[in-house]
Amino acid sequence: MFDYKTSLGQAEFSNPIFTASGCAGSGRELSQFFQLSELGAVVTKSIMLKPRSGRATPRMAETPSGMLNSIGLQGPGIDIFLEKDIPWLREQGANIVVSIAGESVDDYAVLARKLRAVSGISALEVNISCPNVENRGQVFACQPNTARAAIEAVRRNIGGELPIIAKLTPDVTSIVEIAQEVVAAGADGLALINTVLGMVIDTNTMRPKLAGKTGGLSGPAIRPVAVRAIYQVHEAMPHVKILGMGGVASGRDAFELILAGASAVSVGTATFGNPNAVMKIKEELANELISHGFDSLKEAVGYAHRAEGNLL
Amino acid sequence: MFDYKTSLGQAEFSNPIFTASGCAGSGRELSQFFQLSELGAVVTKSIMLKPRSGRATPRMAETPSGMLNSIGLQGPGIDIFLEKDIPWLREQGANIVVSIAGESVDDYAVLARKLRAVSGISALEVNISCPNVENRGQVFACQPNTARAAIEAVRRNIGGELPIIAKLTPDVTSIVEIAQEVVAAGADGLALINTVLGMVIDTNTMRPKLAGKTGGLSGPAIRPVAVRAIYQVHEAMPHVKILGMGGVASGRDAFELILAGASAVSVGTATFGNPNAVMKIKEELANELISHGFDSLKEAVGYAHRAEGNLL
Amino acid sequence: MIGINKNATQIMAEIVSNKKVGAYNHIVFAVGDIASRSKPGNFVAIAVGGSNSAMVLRRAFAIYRTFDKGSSGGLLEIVVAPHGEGSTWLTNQLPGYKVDLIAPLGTAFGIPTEPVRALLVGGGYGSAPLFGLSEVLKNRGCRVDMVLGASTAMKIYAPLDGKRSVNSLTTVTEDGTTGITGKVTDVLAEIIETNEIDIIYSCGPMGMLEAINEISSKLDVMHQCAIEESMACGIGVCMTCVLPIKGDDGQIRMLRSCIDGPVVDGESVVWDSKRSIPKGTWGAH
Amino acid sequence: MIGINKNATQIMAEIVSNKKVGAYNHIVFAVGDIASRSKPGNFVAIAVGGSNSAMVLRRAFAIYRTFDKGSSGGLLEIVVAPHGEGSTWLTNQLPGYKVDLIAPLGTAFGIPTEPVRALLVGGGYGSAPLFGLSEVLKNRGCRVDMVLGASTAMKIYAPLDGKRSVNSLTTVTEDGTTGITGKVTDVLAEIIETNEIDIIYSCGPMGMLEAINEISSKLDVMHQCAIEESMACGIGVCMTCVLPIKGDDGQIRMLRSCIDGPVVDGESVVWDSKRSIPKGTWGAH
Ligand SMILES: Cc1cc2nc3c(=O)[nH]c(=O)nc-3n(C[C@H](O)[C@H](O)[C@H](O)COP(=O)(O)OP(=O)(O)OC[C@H]3O[C@@H](n4cnc5c(N)ncnc54)[C@H](O)[C@@H]3O)c2cc1C
Ligand SMILES: Cc1cc2nc3c(=O)[nH]c(=O)nc-3n(C[C@H](O)[C@H](O)[C@H](O)COP(=O)(O)OP(=O)(O)OC[C@H]3O[C@@H](n4cnc5c(N)ncnc54)[C@H](O)[C@@H]3O)c2cc1C
Ligand SMILES: Cc1cc2nc3c(=O)[nH]c(=O)nc-3n(C[C@H](O)[C@H](O)[C@H](O)COP(=O)(O)O)c2cc1C
Ligand SMILES: Cc1cc2nc3c(=O)[nH]c(=O)nc-3n(C[C@H](O)[C@H](O)[C@H](O)COP(=O)(O)O)c2cc1C
Ligand code: FES
Ligand code: FES
Repeated sequence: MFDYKTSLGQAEFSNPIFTASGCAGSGRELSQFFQLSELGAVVTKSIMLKPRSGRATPRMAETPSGMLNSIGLQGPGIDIFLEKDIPWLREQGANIVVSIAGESVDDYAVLARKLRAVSGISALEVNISCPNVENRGQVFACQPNTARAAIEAVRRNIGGELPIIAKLTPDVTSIVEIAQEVVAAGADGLALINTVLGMVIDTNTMRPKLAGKTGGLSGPAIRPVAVRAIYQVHEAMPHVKILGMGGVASGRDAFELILAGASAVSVGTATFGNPNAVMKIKEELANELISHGFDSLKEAVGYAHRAEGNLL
Repeated sequence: MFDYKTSLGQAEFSNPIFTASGCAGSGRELSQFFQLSELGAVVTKSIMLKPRSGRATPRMAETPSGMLNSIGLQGPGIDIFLEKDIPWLREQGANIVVSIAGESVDDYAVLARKLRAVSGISALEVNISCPNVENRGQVFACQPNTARAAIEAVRRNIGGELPIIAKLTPDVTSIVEIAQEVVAAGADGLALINTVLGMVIDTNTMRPKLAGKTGGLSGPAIRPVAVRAIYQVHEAMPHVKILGMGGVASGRDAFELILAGASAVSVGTATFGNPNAVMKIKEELANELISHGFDSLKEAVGYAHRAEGNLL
Repeated sequence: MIGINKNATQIMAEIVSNKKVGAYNHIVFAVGDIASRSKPGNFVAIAVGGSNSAMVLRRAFAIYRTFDKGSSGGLLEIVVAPHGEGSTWLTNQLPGYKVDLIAPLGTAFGIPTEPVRALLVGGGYGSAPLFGLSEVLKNRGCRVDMVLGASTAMKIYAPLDGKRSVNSLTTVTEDGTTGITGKVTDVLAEIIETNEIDIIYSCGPMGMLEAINEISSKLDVMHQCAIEESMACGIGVCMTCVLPIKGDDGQIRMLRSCIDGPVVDGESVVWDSKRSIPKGTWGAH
Repeated sequence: MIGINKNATQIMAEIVSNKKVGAYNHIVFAVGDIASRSKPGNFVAIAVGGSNSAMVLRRAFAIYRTFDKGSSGGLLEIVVAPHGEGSTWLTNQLPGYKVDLIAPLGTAFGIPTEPVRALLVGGGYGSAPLFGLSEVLKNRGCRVDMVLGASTAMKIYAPLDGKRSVNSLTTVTEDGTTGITGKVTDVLAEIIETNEIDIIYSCGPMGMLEAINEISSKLDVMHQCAIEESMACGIGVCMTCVLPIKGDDGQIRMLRSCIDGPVVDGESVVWDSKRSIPKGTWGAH
């Protein structure tokens, strides 16, 4: 029997296909199309302390094989989220990874404290890399010291159980350096990658298309960047679990990220093009793995790193 | 009459459409398809001191709306280049921008000395950002101090006339910081952007597709990254001329880069898909500019930055 | 919010017919029982460009009409303006080709329980969903007047059977190539007063909807409009399609036009908030 | 190097016919006077996927045959194996559709000035360019033997008129579904000796070409082969398609297979250099 299970830190998942944060609404929208419990996990939209309106529109632009978004972390804030969304997801039998985002180190600390007692959560994804919040200078994951501070704040406040997955931006000179820093600060795993900072100018209005000017590039266009980041980080720290993402739209694509070193794969933009994308990818990936002779997902993780000549 | 002229430093060009370094062979290959003198300029493949075999194959992988390459700066070295390529390009009446690349600060100095007395060159593009050379740590444009050192070496050795255009990589935490550094070091203009570091894993062999593992991502996939980089740098230093590039495949795309702040636009990957791409883009861009009511190219440069409400 | 899009399904829908009508293409799809679940105002989201396409997002189109011929034979019709690459691609597909389609999506026009006097106002292809609405309203005993506007005659979509389904039809073009010369809003006030209109249903460009709302507001007529915001997913998961809507509690919230719309109460929309978040919006800072 | 691809032009070429033949598609294009300028061994580079395609690079295909019917009526034929998305797309295009095509590209097979005894060896669709070559050789008075190999019968491309153009045809399949069971290289030595072969022309996968070269080398027979390297541009501007070739001066250089190939002298190739630069290559470090 093929073993599709995977793990991130102490958390176990029945399969490695997750939704990507911010790309699955509250879960309810997708539950019209499939059972959420079929997923490895639902990763929630990054939740902040307070309610947030997000950015003005236009918030999106399609780009060649991708899209730009500047949602600006619209959401109800942690209290309403814990009251309304988590219980509902739990009822669905979904495996839940909660994504959190803060505007200050203290925000991260408070969010962690609010979550430590919540049952039914498998892991915490700490988004320290969203390029959409007002001040680009404030992106935690861009500097080793701020990245470290945010993760340390979560580590100190979360208690012992819940695995912490730090989500990093590829928009840095060395993603390995940032990865090492957050692992040293207590991250159990890494989520790679968040969107790439980009801009589209509307040639009709002759101004940036997005109200927020810049936005995050996602979709197949950035997959080579995701594969590179995952490969580099897995090479530097083979024992740190990676939740991979970036442009995955098929089982082949998910397989590529897994070979690079991802233990699980989140699907974002592909869901916009196809609400059933995650289910399709889950099935296709299993077929890819089996047809390549793997008995389990785990054997394939990082397989592209094996020594020359070494074949299955 | 519509005025299509542009300039970079003291160098003047009849129109703003250039080939991109490394994407036009020696020029001879394209001259079968159109007259090189029709171009704003031919930007030569980055030339190094010594002959270079480049990287092993496979050197390329197609990606969604883009491609990955790891040519590794294959070329004949500066001496043969000056003897064979430059005179031929001059004969064609081409406007020539010579791109140089070094493995050490001293290389840049020597290359600049070899070029200072050469006639018929309009400008120097200093490639300090090629991600394909063996040691990723050695990419000059990734750190302010090494970027500065390379440009200073060229500045000191080139003499007064030839404009220096520093070509930067987007794979940095802050491209504005690097841009400011190289301008302080004596660059007259900036070439934005070089390729984005990426990787493709061949899911059949289950190894990186390129022999060199990582490669540079180019093509329409990266255009939003190019537009963002150009916009950010033009905003920070509106008086520094920018040669824009990255995923331009149509007049609309070139117009987008110009609105962001580019004074001229290089076309790379699009030429692989269509040898006549540069000529098509040259014509389409003129039509875009005219139909938007511009009397000259120069009026449109950076137009997306104008104050709210300000229309042509 | 449980049961979002609970009628929506994703199918491969065969193109049954695709014909040019003026500046638009009228396209008919075989959709099985989706036809019976669709209501006027709902929309479809279609994947464009084929399997190697650089276009990764769906395109939204208002449902023009449906024919419910039982689960095997339901038809769904849309009217497409070739705008950019995606919609142009769709207008070029031939009968027999199958597209990936999700429907029905979004809110529908609210139908009054009593017979009322309704005015339907459409701009360009925005007339499409109004014909199906007109039929429903007529079946409920309503009087239906219609005003259609566009820049030019080619962009007025008003098929013969559509025209027959309304009590009066006024057309307005900016260039005067058909009907009255001007904008739809030039004629509204008079029709509203003459025909003692109770409710306006509108669909068209945002600028037009806003102008209509000004009039309906002033004349104290109800106004339901189908808005058109840039959409990436059409099913409520991306949050790109939001617009500021004032709730019954007076609170402005950024709501998704694909779930809480496209049909919304004109009075509830905070118009002219393009490129900014209105002051006082929930969560603004 | 002046005059690179001096015969090449870029045209929109209409598909005249597209038929499935075994595992392949035989596609005929109307190419005007390109037909008269093409030689056996040359290839075409075709843009795939249509206007909104995520595929930005051309695909290379060997020219199977050309018919020169004057400048208006020239035809060019290729044989396509649906491999990945681009070639599969091409096999799905219908007659009447126009593709963006550049031809003729690359080097051609060298034709001996004297009548010789030639052995043509093709693997899979690699047989395609050999039939045109065979005709030219026969016209020059050469004796032409042919060996075609593939994994299975469906992958042997050998149309009837092609078969007629050679003096002998031997087929070899790995699964024995047609002809001899085995690999082409199993039968070469015997044919070379029996028929006193002077020169081998080959086209097929790199592994096969290398194996043929080992035999031709040992038996001291000339060997020209058409190689197949991953190409991004096909016209010499990208430097992705290089392979190590030893020059007359003994120097190994990384040469472009699209310009200095696809037809090269088998002896000059530094075989088995995949994923590395051979020692002593010009500019290696
Ligand atoms: C609820 C709704 C109903 C619609 N009904 C119709 C209809 O009946 N007939 C019709 O012709 N058009 C309709 N539209 C508009 C139609 O969706 C756009 O014209 C189409 O998406 C443009 O795609 P494109 O590739 O041609 O253009 P592009 O401008 O290249 O599209 C780029 C991206 O922007 C999005 N986009 C661009 N314009 C719009 C827009 N106006 N609305 C939403 N997304 C947009 C596209 O989805 C795509 O992701 C409707 C839109 C909405 C939201
Ligand atoms: C000189 C030459 C002659 C050829 N003749 C024929 C022929 O007659 N019939 C035929 O069926 N095929 C031929 N090929 C191979 C054909 O080019 C590839 O099968 C095709 O490019 C694969 O494209 P794809 O999109 O289907 O596959 P993908 O694997 O998705 O292609 C991805 C990318 O890799 C490149 N690529 C992949 N495989 C090859 C390859 N083998 N050679 C060159 N580039 C490749 C493609 O150009 C594309 O850029 C020839 C190749 C060369 C170089
Ligand atoms: C519309 C949109 C909203 C997103 N919101 C979030 C978010 O709230 N938190 C987060 O960590 N990442 C967010 N992301 C990033 C995705 O989770 C993911 O990292 C990225 O899109 C790359 O994956 P993809 O190419 O599969 O979309 C968002 C992406 C998109 C497109
Ligand atoms: C095959 C290839 C070779 C390249 N070689 C060089 C080079 O020698 N020097 C350089 O500065 N940039 C080189 N580049 C980068 C291009 O000049 C350009 O910056 C980049 O490809 C983005 O533009 P594009 O998307 O139009 O290709 C190369 C790019 C490609 C695809
Ligand atoms: S279009 Fe995605 S939430 Fe409305
Ligand atoms: S394929 Fe581009 S140089 Fe040969």
